[in-house]
Amino acid sequence: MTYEVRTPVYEGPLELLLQLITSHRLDVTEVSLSDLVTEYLAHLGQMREMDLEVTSEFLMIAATLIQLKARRLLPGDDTVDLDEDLLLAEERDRLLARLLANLTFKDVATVLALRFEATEMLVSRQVGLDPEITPPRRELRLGVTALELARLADRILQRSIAQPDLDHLDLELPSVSDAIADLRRRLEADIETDFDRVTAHLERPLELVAYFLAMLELARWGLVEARQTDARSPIVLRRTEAPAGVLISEWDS
Amino acid sequence: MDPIAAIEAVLFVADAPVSAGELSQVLELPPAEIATALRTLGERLAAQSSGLVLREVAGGWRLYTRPDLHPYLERFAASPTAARLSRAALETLAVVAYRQPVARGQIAEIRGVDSEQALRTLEQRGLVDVIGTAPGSGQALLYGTTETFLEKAGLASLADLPPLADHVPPPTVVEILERPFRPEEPSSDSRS
Amino acid sequence: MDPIAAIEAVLFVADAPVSAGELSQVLELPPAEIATALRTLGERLAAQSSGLVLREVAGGWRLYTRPDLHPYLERFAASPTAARLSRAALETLAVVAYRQPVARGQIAEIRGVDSEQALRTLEQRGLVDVIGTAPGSGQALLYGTTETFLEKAGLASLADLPPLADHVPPPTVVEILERPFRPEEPSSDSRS
Repeated sequence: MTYEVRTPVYEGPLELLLQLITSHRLDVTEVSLSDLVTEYLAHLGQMREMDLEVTSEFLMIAATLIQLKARRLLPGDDTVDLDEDLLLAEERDRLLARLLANLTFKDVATVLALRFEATEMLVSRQVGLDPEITPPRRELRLGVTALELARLADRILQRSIAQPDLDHLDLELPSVSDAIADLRRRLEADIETDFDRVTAHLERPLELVAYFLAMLELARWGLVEARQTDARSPIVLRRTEAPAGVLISEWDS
Repeated sequence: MDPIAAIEAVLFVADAPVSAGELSQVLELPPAEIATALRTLGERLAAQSSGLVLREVAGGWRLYTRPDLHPYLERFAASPTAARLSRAALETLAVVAYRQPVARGQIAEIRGVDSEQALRTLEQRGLVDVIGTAPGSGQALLYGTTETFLEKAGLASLADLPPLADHVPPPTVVEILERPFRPEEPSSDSRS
Repeated sequence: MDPIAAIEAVLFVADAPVSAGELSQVLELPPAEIATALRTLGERLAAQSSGLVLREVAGGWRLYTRPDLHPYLERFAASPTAARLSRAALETLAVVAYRQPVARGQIAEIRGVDSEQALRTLEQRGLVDVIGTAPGSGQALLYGTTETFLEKAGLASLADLPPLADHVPPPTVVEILERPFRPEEPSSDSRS
């Protein structure tokens, strides 16, 4: 088990607090609350400079820390409002409890990660029934009502909208993956051809770009040899022996 | 390395017959050794009366279930686990139902994950089908729902699908997306 | 009928773990016989160094390829390579697994950071799902883990999650965390 908090980027206010406390511990210095408060505020200021979003939670934790610090600077108990004192103690306990919960889940997350890694090596079968077996279709159940399906569609579409995309701009970008597939099909038919011939059917310049990228990709994989005697002559494409194994293109989404 | 176990594993995950040549490449073993291992695997499965058989079919080798066990498999096909649609399949079905005709790429984009397997399942079950191809160079296949889907969902027609809430991006997003295209006018033009 | 072969055939075609109860119904055999057959099948696969292993996950049984053969499958075209989850996603997943049903706000409270993006990733991967809404006016969505989560984590059920108590920081760490907050002077009263 490791409780070191190593992130140099402050993912959250709790993370920062944890980091400050544990890094002090590594220095083998006694951590004093006032050091902690000073550093916390310093980081808060730094983050504001970095124009990161300073959330209310950062401020709340800072406020709690300052209150705790102020409380200690006061001479004696009798001058302190007991209710306020109690509230402050509660706030401190809550903060500590959150820090502990945070560390607990961080630790158990590493166990889950290990479990996931272990099962990654186990591959199950996704093929389904043998071709000659036909399940009786009447037994097919949807498992959901039309209304539930609508709610599901609602959620998926909301989810996809949450990340802004450019779909509604209707750019209709041609797919390089598709162009790769098409080029391979054509080269399957003709062992040698040229780029102009395989792109003769294209209308838009963008499509031509997609095919050009596709050609480069195929050449990179060693599936195609592309040659050109000079800049004006046609690009001759020649199919080569396909290497074995899976080809993963960066154009595949 | 145990070539017999490795071949068994490869054939287990394969969704089509695998040629001896391909096995030879994947396992980096000479064809003769592959041939021997294939024979041994077939004999071993038969000897211990496994539920699987190894068969050479057009184009290569494939594991199948033993024919005499097919009645159980047909019964299994109708049982809850086999008949139930996975979450991924249901999500894909929902997207196809409401966005048809829709290409595989668009479904993946909306769901945020590849949806090929889910689409294949839905196609096998007769809930979705290819209903056309997209115009343009890609010729992407376009999917839509089938009559079986309508029947199983208890709908008379697609027009009876429950309406969705209007999914428009919030104004802030629209504003950000429009910004670069907006003519820079000093006067406060108040579009959208 | 040979129950072991029949179970092997059913598990071969199943695309999700199959419960013992379902096997019992499909094969029309009492649960005790199914349990014995499952045990024998698992032992037999191990004994003859088959390329397959039998595992109990997510409330059912499923065949997998042997972990040490994974490199060959990776070389084989049909190998699915899973993308790793980010640390943020893993932490969010841990909170959902142990605190389900849990609202997004509660997750953020524990993690100290908003977890919307992480939740969306987990939802897309089919590891968590909305399993209800919180009572009250807010109607916050409540998240829980899925069967896919159990399978990917290699767990038979949620009860098999490692006890959270084992991961609570040890007293030394608790002491470190507490130290800065402790009153410094022994004279001041020690409420807390």
